[in-house]
Amino acid sequence: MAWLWLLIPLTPLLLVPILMRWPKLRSVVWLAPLPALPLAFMRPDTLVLPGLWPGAQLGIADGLSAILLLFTAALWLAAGLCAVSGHAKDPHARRFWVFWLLSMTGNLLLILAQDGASFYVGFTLMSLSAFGLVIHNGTTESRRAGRLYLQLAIVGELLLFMGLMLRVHEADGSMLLTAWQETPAGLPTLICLLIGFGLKAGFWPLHVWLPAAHPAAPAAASAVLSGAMIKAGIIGLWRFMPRGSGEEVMSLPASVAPWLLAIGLISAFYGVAVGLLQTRDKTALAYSSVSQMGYLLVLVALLLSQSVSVEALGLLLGFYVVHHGLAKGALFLGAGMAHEYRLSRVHWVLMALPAVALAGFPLTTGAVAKSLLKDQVGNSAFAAWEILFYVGSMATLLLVSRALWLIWRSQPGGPPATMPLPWKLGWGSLCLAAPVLPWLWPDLRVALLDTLSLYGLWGLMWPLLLGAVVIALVVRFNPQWHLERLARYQPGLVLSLRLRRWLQTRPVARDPMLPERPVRMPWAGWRNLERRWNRLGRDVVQVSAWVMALGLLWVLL
Amino acid sequence: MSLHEWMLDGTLGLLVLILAVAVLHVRSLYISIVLFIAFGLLLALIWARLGAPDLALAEAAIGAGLTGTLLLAAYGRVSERRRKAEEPLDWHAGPALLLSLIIAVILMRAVWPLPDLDSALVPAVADQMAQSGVGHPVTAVLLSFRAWDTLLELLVLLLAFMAVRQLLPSLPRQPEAWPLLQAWSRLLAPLSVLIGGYLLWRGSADPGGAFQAGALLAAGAILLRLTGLLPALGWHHFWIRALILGGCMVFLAIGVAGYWLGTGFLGYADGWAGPLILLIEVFATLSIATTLTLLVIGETREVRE
Amino acid sequence: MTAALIALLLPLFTALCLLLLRSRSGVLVIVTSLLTLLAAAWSLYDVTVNGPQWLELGDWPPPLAIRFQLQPITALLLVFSAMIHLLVAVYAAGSQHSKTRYTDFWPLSCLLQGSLNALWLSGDLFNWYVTLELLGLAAVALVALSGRKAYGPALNYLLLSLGASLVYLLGVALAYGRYGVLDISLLGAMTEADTTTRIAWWLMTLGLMLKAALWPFHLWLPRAHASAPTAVSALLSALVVKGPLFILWRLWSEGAPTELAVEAGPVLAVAGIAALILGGWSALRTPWLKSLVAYSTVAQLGYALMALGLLMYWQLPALDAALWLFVLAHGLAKASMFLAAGELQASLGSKRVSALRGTTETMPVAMFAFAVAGGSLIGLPPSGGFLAKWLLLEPMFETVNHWPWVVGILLGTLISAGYVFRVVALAFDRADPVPPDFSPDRFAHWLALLPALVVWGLALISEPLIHWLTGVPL
Amino acid sequence: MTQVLFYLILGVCLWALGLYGLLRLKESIRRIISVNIMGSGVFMVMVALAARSEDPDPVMHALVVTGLVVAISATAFALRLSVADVQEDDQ
Repeated sequence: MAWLWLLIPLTPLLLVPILMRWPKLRSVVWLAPLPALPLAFMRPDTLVLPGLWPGAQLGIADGLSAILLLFTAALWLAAGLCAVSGHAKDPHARRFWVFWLLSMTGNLLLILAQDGASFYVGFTLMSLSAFGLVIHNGTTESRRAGRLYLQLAIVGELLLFMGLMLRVHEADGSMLLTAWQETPAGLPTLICLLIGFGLKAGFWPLHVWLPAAHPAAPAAASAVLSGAMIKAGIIGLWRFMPRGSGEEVMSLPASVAPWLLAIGLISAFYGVAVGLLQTRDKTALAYSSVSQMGYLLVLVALLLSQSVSVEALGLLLGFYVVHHGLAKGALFLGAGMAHEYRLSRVHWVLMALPAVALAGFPLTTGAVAKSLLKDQVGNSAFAAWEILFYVGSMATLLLVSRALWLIWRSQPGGPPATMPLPWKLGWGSLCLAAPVLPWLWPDLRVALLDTLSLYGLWGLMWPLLLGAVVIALVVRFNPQWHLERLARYQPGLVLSLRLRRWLQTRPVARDPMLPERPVRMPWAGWRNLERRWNRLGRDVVQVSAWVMALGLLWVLL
Repeated sequence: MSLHEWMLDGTLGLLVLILAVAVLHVRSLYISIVLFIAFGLLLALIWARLGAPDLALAEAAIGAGLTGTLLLAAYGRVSERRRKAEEPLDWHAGPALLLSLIIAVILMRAVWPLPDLDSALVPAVADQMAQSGVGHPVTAVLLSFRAWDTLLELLVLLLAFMAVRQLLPSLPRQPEAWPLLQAWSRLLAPLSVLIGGYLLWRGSADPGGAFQAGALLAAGAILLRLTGLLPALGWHHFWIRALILGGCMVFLAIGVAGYWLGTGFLGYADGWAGPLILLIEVFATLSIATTLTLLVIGETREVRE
Repeated sequence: MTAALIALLLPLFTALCLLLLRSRSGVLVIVTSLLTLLAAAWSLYDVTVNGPQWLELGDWPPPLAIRFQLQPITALLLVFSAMIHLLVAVYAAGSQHSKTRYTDFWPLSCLLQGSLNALWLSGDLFNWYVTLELLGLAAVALVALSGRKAYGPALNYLLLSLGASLVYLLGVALAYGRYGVLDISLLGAMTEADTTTRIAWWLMTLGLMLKAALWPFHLWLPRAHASAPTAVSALLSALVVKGPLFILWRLWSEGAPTELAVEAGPVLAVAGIAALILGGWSALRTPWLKSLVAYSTVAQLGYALMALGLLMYWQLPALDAALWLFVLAHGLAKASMFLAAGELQASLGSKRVSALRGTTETMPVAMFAFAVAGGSLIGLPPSGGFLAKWLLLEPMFETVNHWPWVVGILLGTLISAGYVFRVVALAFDRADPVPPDFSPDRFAHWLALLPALVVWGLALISEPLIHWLTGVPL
Repeated sequence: MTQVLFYLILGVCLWALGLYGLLRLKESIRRIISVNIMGSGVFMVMVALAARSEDPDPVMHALVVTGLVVAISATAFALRLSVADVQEDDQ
């Protein structure tokens, strides 16, 4: 039965040529992740594919992977359903769906991967294909964002590849992730992996591409970008990092852990701070993703610090990823929808659900994720920092309220419109997931019931109440601070543009309208040297004969 | 070795060296070409001294004769300006000479121990001569033991011809035929056919064979063509094509037939070796003669049509 | 063996028939190429099942006869050359920009393939000389197909190839004078590391290096390959330079005494690194598109040379696989790149790299083919180029003081990434795209993409591939 | 010093002379001539090697015949090419 795993990557891949041939089938393409749902429950044996590359294995080893597979597939399904109606009249729909399928393949493959190479293949496929999604709209903004995305993605790929090689080397040639988790990692490896995966996960300071790219993509694409794909970075860190016991395995990672915690916390608050300054809804949501990725990085820090049990941490990671993925997906889809139609009251109620879940409102998935996170930090070596997580809840509430308000403002005028049915289904199910999911999923239900004690409720509520007070004050006094200019400053985009200009305009002549000005380049001397060198090789026969004769002399003497 | 043999070898060797140096250093291209032809003839003498009459024949016909004709034909086509241009003796003549000398000395070290060694193939050839179907060892090697080399070599010749066909036509410069030459060639051409046929026939037992015969036939044809006694040999004639390709085709077909019949690729069935080799040689001779003729004097237009 | 013989003779017969009938039928060549490919695949199957085989030509006993040897690598190379030839034949017959339809391209390319197959199968020093001459003449004739402007480079190529053959032949003569046999396997059992052997082997090596355009003997290659018609450049870069490399490999891994090989290895490996860096630099700087691709051949051959040198130096047969994987991956990628480059420059009406501005918009498939093939040249996983590089790096990871080689490979990788991205970055500059002069030929673009996809697909069959290359059972 | 060694050395010298020509000369016809001199050197080495045994070695002689044909084929092509090339230069 192990071969069933192949269905997951092969179904979308096979759909690509089918779609090229029969473009009309695009209304069913969204069903491509369907095989993942039953397989996540069945969990057949691991599939070993020695013919593919050494050590290639696909399968699910632990509960965390099953959760990730199930909910990633579900998110892709729901977002895909929305995309069907979103791209019904799009002239470039085929292109969109091809990249959609490819990045979905990559995303699912990396979850299934049991060895480094398969993970890398999936990761690369996902990263590079997502470029097609980012630039899909074809506007200047999206092209700019896409360029930055691609530049950083390639840098990330290279670093990640170096990290992968180093890891293979450290593990004596073994490709298996389980083996890597027992192997100590050197500092260069850790740095390569952290930056490589960090560029995908988008925590501070590697987030520069994220607020540009996620809003630029079409609504469904930003939902999966923010909901599913950026998690790949965290999953990668989780899987590649050592976690075994023993002094010599963990001494170095444990010393890195506080730094990660610091970065995670900076990221969490930085995201909120900059997000609050934004004037566009999707950008604010993207910054909220930056902030949330900070919390996920804290989880990795906890893993490395070894003060919490790995199983509990794994479950928490699963909850958090699922919670954030579904909620953020729902919000992005909602924002995309609000740009097209005016939403009705019911829609706003639905939209509020994922928003409050993100802030950690009781009885939602967010409540579980947040309170468990606080508990784990409280139990760990970093207990002193626990208070910051309470403040973080408040900050998140502020940011999502701001985002909701921005979405409200971006609606077109006129009476509320009726939405297409697929959209309603896809988006609605994602919105309802926040309160309903805990009741369907036993593990989550148990954890949710734990938060309902008085102490737990108070822990959840007081930051929210504080937040509510702040919001009320802001609404009441409506201060005009004009901080937007701060938010518009995006060094990443500027540098990316510089890089592009440097790469592209250097060989091409300058504007012909300008008068020629003799410029003495700093490298003119080198250029002359090169010219002289080139001139040396003009008479090919003679030079080659000389080289031959001198070579004979040299090797024979 | 007696003194007069030494004298002979020494003189020949010295002469060859001096000629070679002169060929490279003389100023006029024309004289250089003429000296090179003389160099080739001298080489033929040396081959004869070294007990290689086959090679002496081949060198005289191919090395000196045809190469010389080719060089002169090329000389006829280059422009006046190019002919007059002399090789300047520039700065790197000195270092080049020094370098070549050092390399020659190194190579002498390499050849020093060789005269005392011997080859494993000489007794092997002697052993197998009886089965080869021919009486002359060189022919046996060429058409039996290393027939694949020979087949490929026919292909090389064909390919050279094909390659020349690709070139765009160059300006033809055909001088008027010289009356005396015309008269002589009427006499020489049949003679060359006769001698060629004889060489081919003798090739199975004595020095001589397809290449020498082919070269001689070609020489006759070239003479006739130059004097205008032979019509143009265009590629568009089916028979010309068949002649040129016949050698390779017959050779290949016999080789494959041998594999088919179980005597190995390019092997001959018992008792059939002699006739088959003769057959191959006849076709190869015709093929070589036609190809060389067209290569040497065929105007590009004739070759291309 | 029968299958290999068919693969050898079929192209030759096709060429002769085409010439005899004055036919310019591309269809016939495509059909026979396909049959050749099938025969080669059959021989690969045969050799995998039954092990290496010998064929004594004419059934003469070994020291006398020329012997054909069919090893897994030979069979794989037969398949590889048949595949490339088939692809190029389809391109030459189908593309509106290939200027090869009204010339003698067909018989010449068939002869080229036949002589290459003869080279793969042979194991005789002098027979190799003849096959090298065949290969060289066919290649020069093909270069000359593109008219007067190619005559200069073709003449240089021919003269150097002739000179190189004579250097090689002197080596052969010395080897024969020393040991009295010409068969490489028999030589392998007899050779000793004395002066004559050393000089003979180096003469042969230098001659072959010049023929294979290995650094620093590469000067003739860029102009010759760049001035040839597109289909021919693809054949030359993908196949022809690999022939002498094959002889070089057998010469050192089979025929040379160990001490000599260990002594010569570092020289070749260092030349390989120099090729990687300097060839790559030239590719980075040249303003012409086809020159860029041709210089990248020079650079990429550096990997093969390095693999060969290290194979000799460390006496590691495992590096065989790296060497031949490089050859296969480079051949496929380069065929793709040359076809794409040829189509791009024919449609754009300019040979400059700078004319490629915005081609992702005007000719996306061709540009994609170029980029994908470039990815394999850089060695991005999971392409064939990556596999080869991985196999080459593996033994270096095992010992700490091998790091200078790793640095060399890294530099080479960076430079190849540089010249590929140079083109790709320009192609993405869509603000002011250069409009094509002629209508792009979609069919040819997709055809160019095909080998690039195959080279990425090599990763999927890496296990059997490595098995064939090393001869170690799975 | 025997006759064989004498001719071996002579052959090597001719070969080196041909190489010298390639190093120095620029005119293409002259270059072709030097390549031919180089070839003659190799052939002389081979014929001298053949003369080592009592009966001259037929294999070497056959190889030289093959080599001569290969040499003339290539020379013919090179000369045509050089003439065509030169004409191009003149125009």
